[in-house]
Amino acid sequence: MTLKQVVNNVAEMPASKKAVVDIKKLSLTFQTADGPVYALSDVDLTIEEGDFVSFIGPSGCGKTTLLRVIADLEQATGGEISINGVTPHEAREKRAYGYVFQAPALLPWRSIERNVTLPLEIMEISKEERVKRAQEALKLVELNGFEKKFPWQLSGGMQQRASIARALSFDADLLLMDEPFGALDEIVRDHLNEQLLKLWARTNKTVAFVTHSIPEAVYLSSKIVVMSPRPGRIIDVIETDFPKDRTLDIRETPEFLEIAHRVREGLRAGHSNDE
Amino acid sequence: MTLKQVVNNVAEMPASKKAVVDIKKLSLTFQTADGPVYALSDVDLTIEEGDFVSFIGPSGCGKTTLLRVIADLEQATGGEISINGVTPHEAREKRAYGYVFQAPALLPWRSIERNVTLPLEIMEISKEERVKRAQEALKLVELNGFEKKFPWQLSGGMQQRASIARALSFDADLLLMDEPFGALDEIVRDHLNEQLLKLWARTNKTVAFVTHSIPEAVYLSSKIVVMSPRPGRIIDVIETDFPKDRTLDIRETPEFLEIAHRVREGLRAGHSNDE
Amino acid sequence: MTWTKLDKFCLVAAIAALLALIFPLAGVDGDTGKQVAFVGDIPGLAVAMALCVIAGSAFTWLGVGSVTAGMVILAIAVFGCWQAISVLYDYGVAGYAGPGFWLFILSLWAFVWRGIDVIANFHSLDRTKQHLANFVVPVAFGVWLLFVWEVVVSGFGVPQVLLPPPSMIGERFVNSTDILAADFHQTFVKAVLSGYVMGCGSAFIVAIAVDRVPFLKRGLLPLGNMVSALPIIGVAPIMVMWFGFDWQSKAAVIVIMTFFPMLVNTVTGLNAAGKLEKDLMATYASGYWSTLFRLRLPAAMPFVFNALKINSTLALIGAIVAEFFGTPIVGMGFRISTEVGRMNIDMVWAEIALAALAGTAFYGAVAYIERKATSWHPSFRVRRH
Amino acid sequence: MTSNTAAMTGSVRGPSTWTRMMSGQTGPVCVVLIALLVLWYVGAVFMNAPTQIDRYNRADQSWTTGQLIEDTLAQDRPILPAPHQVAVEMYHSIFAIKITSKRSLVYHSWVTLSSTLLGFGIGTLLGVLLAVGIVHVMTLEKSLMPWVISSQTIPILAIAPMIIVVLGAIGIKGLVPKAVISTYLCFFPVTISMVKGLRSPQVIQLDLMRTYNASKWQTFWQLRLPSAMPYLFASLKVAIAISLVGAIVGELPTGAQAGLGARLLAGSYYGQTIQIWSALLTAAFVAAILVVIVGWCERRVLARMGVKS
Amino acid sequence: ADEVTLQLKWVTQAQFAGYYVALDKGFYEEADLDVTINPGGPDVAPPQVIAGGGADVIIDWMPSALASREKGVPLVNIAQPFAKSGMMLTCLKETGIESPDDFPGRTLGVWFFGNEYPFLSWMSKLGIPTDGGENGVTVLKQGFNVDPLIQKQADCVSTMTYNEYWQVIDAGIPADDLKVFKYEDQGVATLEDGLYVLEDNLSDPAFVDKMSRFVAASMKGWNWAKENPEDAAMIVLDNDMTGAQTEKHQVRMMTEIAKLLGDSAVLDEAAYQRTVDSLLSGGSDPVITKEPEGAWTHAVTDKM
Ligand SMILES: Nc1ncnc2c1ncn2[C@@H]1O[C@H](COP(=O)(O)OP(=O)(O)OP(=O)(O)O)[C@@H](O)[C@H]1O
Ligand SMILES: Nc1ncnc2c1ncn2[C@@H]1O[C@H](COP(=O)(O)OP(=O)(O)OP(=O)(O)O)[C@@H](O)[C@H]1O
Ligand SMILES: Cc1ncc(C[n+]2csc(CCO)c2C)c(N)n1
Ligand SMILES: [Mg+2]
Ligand SMILES: [Mg+2]
Repeated sequence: MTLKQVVNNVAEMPASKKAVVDIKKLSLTFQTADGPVYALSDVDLTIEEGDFVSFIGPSGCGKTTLLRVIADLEQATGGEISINGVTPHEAREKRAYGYVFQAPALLPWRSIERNVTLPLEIMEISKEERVKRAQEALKLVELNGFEKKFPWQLSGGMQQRASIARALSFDADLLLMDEPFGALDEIVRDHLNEQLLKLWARTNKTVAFVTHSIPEAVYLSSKIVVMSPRPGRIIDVIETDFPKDRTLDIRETPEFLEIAHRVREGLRAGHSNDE
Repeated sequence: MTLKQVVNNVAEMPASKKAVVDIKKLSLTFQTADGPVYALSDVDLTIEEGDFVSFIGPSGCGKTTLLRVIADLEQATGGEISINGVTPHEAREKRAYGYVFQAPALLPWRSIERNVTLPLEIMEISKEERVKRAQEALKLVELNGFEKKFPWQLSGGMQQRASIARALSFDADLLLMDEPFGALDEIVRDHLNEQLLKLWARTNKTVAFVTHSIPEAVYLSSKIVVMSPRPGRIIDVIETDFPKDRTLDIRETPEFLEIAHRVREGLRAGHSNDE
Repeated sequence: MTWTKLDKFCLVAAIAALLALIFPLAGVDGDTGKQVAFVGDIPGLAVAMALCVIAGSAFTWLGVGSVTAGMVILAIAVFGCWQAISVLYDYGVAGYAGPGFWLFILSLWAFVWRGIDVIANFHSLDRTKQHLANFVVPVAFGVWLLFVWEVVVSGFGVPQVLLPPPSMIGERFVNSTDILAADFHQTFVKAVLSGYVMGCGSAFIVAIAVDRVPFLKRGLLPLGNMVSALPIIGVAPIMVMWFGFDWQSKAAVIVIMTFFPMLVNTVTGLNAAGKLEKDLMATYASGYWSTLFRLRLPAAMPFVFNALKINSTLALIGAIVAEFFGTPIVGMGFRISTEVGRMNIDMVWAEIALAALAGTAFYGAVAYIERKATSWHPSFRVRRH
Repeated sequence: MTSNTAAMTGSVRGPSTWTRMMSGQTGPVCVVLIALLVLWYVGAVFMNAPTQIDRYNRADQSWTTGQLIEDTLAQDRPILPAPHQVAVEMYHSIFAIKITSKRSLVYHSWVTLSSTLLGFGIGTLLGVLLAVGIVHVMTLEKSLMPWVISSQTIPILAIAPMIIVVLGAIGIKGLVPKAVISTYLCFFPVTISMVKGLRSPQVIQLDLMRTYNASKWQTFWQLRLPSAMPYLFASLKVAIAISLVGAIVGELPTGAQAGLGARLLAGSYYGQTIQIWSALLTAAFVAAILVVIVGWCERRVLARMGVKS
Repeated sequence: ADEVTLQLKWVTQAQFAGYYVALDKGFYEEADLDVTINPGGPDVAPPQVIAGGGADVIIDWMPSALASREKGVPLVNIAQPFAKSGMMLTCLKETGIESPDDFPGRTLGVWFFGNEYPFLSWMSKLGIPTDGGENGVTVLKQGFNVDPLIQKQADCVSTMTYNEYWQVIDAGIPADDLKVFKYEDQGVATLEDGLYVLEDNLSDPAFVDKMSRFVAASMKGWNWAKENPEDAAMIVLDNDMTGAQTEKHQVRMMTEIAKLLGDSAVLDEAAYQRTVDSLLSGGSDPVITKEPEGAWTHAVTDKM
């Protein structure tokens, strides 16, 4: 065991775990011109420090909305939520998390590099440090060589990767990622999965991760949250106990396949509810 | 055999096949402020009538660019291309194709229904017909009930589905689809895959389809084009011979797995080239 | 070949030139009772008209496909214009121009338009060539406008106290450079520049204050509308009363005039950033100023530049108008109002030309900076439609 | 729980009238207005004091500060009239007089307003048409645009008389020549903004229309025009204000017979500062009302377009 | 009835009472004329209006009319109801200006727009440069009113006996505190408010006839106005569309105007020659460069 792994194991000890996200009976209704849209209803969920939680559920079920509530971008209309023991608003002011949006949301007037350094600038990190970190993050998502390009000169997947690099560039303890790898091919995706896992194992970050890929969810997570269609409800929470330093091989294990099956069943059940 | 299948079989007869897209030695270079970007190089490809061609390749390899050249949204800098025997420009003027962009590209000031009827309005189709077709298309992508919502009131996946409905609403013989199902969950994706296959089997449309999912590519296609990283080159073209009325079951056949393997190998080879 | 493929402009040119040969060139002199001139007596003009007919019909069939063809057409047009001018002044047609003459001008117009059209649609990867083409087009168009002005004024014999011909204005301009320079210095350098900077600057600051403090936004914005809609004619005398006769009062007028466009545009622009981008900044708990500088101001730039451009023209007008209400005896507005009274209309137009030159250059400078600063905006990227 | 809430709402009674006013528009406007008034009074005292002291000296009169302040606020031809003087004058010329009378500011406002609106209407139309031409026809963009800009650098007051004379010579008199000057001034902001706005659609949206082979006209209606709406309204607010200025400028070379501009000038000839200020404020009010109306239209249109408020 | 359009030099005020009276009292109608009076203003140049066909006859000051004639608008004086000039330079006594010798170094307000010629020829006669130098005067282009004097932005301003002078008085500066220089007294008076038409038209006898009826009716109006200054002022007020004039001011103006009117409308050749001489002597930048020819005619007044 390397030193790093020891540290990780310490972090994994149950006694030391504290709730990073604590959600109780959360519900959210959008008022629209033609009546209310019930996006979330009665959501109970605890995300503990060091957890890697994947959210999976049918399109339009409220995954993004839930992440946005956690990030204080949307106000719940009912229930309670706390982040690290404080309100989402306070947590946001403390820059408690990094967020990868479902769309890239790059600023058109900044080059890729300057898009990535944007949060660092805001957090007033020195110039050299900024450039260094941007380099690292861009390298991680395999975008080195594109620093000076502008967003519209990049392909869809490359833009998505740039936005991942931006979220990784500053070292938040909580990562909220909304389908970050949706627009990537399998190889790059596998590569980034691995990188993300490594990062997670190394740093004991807490990750909330929306995905549509069942294998990805199972492979990455310590906890999988399956959601039902509108109004979004949690219909299953599956804990996995693969080690943090898992590799792609686990995808062939029966345990993996079994969990994947359970997730698929949950999803399917949700869908049939709908019809 | 039903009548429909007979008709399909007739269409499948080799003698009757004609080239819908014919590309010879195509290349495309973007001029940017810091030097040229070689997006496509030496692409040779023929898409025949009734073909379902999937493009798969690493992020940023030029898939979108290739589709855009076919759609006359980008001008090749070398080589030749013809669509139904005419230039892409003339083909576009004849409204020869429907295009699903990688991003939803919905008009924010139009409701979902009116976004879907937009092409129909432009093609001057009567009001009732428009509404009828929009209803059908929205139903197909499971968005009925959201006609009156505005794009920002929809989730990412729902927006993507709305844009698919828009492309399907007018009945073009050639469909160009750029990762249409990227933002969808597995269940909806399977459903839409089936619907698309049905549509294809029924109407003898020609489809050019960009995807990142190897199973999806194998499942849907009659021809899979594997591309290498920049400058985008075709490194493998795999013909499949599943029947047009295939079902999800084929995914368990050894043939399927073999093709999937070959695609994966191709992709991997491309990626290692890169490094 | 169907008729839709014919080059319609060249067709018009050919037909008009043909008719020009048939219709009388000039009217009848009131004193002598004779027709002033005939095409037949003026070989240059006859050649020019014939050329127009021939080239017009040729290009009607061939089409004007290349830049070279466009150049040929323009060359013919230039020759024609030269002949037209010479007919007016050397053959005494000025004041007596008849239908034949005007048809010839129409023919030239069709040629010029077609020629400019070709060059305007010229695309080249060679930057210098492209720049040259982009420069030639407005200049050619402008020269053509001046030609039409000259010809119309002379042809119809418009009294020069109403509208002098450009040739006369040009002559006056060249002969009065010292006066013009002094006026320019007084009005543009002293009043316009300082007023523009103060007006736009203060409006920009107020816009940010208004944006920052919602109380001000609700309280000041409705009143801000009023202040800047104050009619210049009312404001100018008051400013002269308050700030004296010299340039300070003109600058004050400009401040008031330019304030509102800048305020409205900046406030609108500050709200132009997309929702997603604002959310992004929120996730960084980016403070007000940080969001302002990194997101909202860049997103507002297209609007801000809009105002800067509009104001660049307003400022000049403001200064000149304000000089009608009291000034030392130098300045563009002073000169204009004085020379009108003296019936030196050519001097008035020389000043107007100076104003137009200065204003256009000013505007051009702002537009250039805009292009550099907001090259990311879609309006600078899409060029193909 | 239920009774608890009821008790709470009972005791709190929602926000007070004061806070409601302050969070609306009326409150802040009033506060700012009061601040302005105070400033104005102070300004009036200081600006009028020198002439007043002069007058005392000339009459060999001794004076106290109190008397000075009182007198500076009651001068006949002050440098800066006091607000109440202007208010009295405005009351007399707006309310205390038949609106058909030549001395009624309502009458003069109407004269100016009619040419303002006519000019604004034509100007907006012209501005939009020019922008459409410039955006769609490359030749127009390259050849016309620079000259449109130059046209605006021509001092309007210098050519206004010529416009009036020429139009008069061909028999056009009355409202139209003044409206022409409004048009001349107000089409420009509309053109500039609309050119920008019509070019503001996202590249991908334009590509979408291209895939439909939409005609220029269709792309215009379905995409360009809706995208340009925010730009259009920002410019309309500027244009209507400028149009009013134009209408007033246009009253000069027509012999300034009636209208707010005529009032301003007449005030100016006779050094009647109070009259100038009341005409000036009236013009400002008219402009403000016009801008408010445009803003109201903007909100209506944008709401119909589903823009999130 | 024959149509006549008259373009005034300035806004509707008692300065033009005669014409308004003639219109109001039906004198024009009696002469079988249908007269339209267009008021002027600071942005209206009557010569330009007549050249553009906007008027048949205009009122202008002779210096400006002669200058226009040189510039190609062939104006001809057909009648001269005003015999004397009302222009003067009004100074504050407290500035210490006693005589023209005190001018150097001072700031003077002058009307431009073609009205500066009498001032310029006066200065050139005095030998005082107007370029703002040490020994010269600093000239300001004065607006429409006397504010610069009241606010001490200028030491002297131009005034008319019938108008601006009284505004200074009204502003609370008593006549004793003022020092006025009448152009008439300084020997640089030029003819004001004459009637001018385009030369070409005079070859048409019908036009001459029409004008003679017009001038006759106008003079009838002037005589009536001279006798009934109060009523004349009221008629002017009725015709003022801006509603800005006051009765007191107009009555006073009418009284002063009456002092400037001559006995007949016939142009006095001596006065004409005096005006021309003073203009020709206009220093470095003379108003007119050569003796005008045919700039006046008695044809119209003779036919009356
Ligand atoms: N307008 C442009 N200007 C410059 N370079 C461009 C432009 N558009 C695309 N590129 C470059 O061309 C290459 C191919 O882009 P393309 O969008 O075709 O990739 P893709 O295969 O669709 O990728 P993805 O799967 O990520 O969408 C990329 O490297 C990109 O940076
Ligand atoms: N601003 C809004 N106004 C009204 N309804 C909204 C709004 N945002 C989201 N919704 C609705 O809330 C529901 C949940 O949306 P959300 O974006 O959370 O879905 P999602 O799970 O992220 O879906 P996807 O996988 O497609 O991204 C959807 O039905 C959507 O229509
Ligand atoms: C711009 C301007 N030009 C001329 C005059 C002078 N003026 C011409 S007629 C007349 C009589 C009216 O009092 C006066 C004073 C002026 N005041 N302002
Ligand atoms: Mg989502
Ligand atoms: Mg792509």
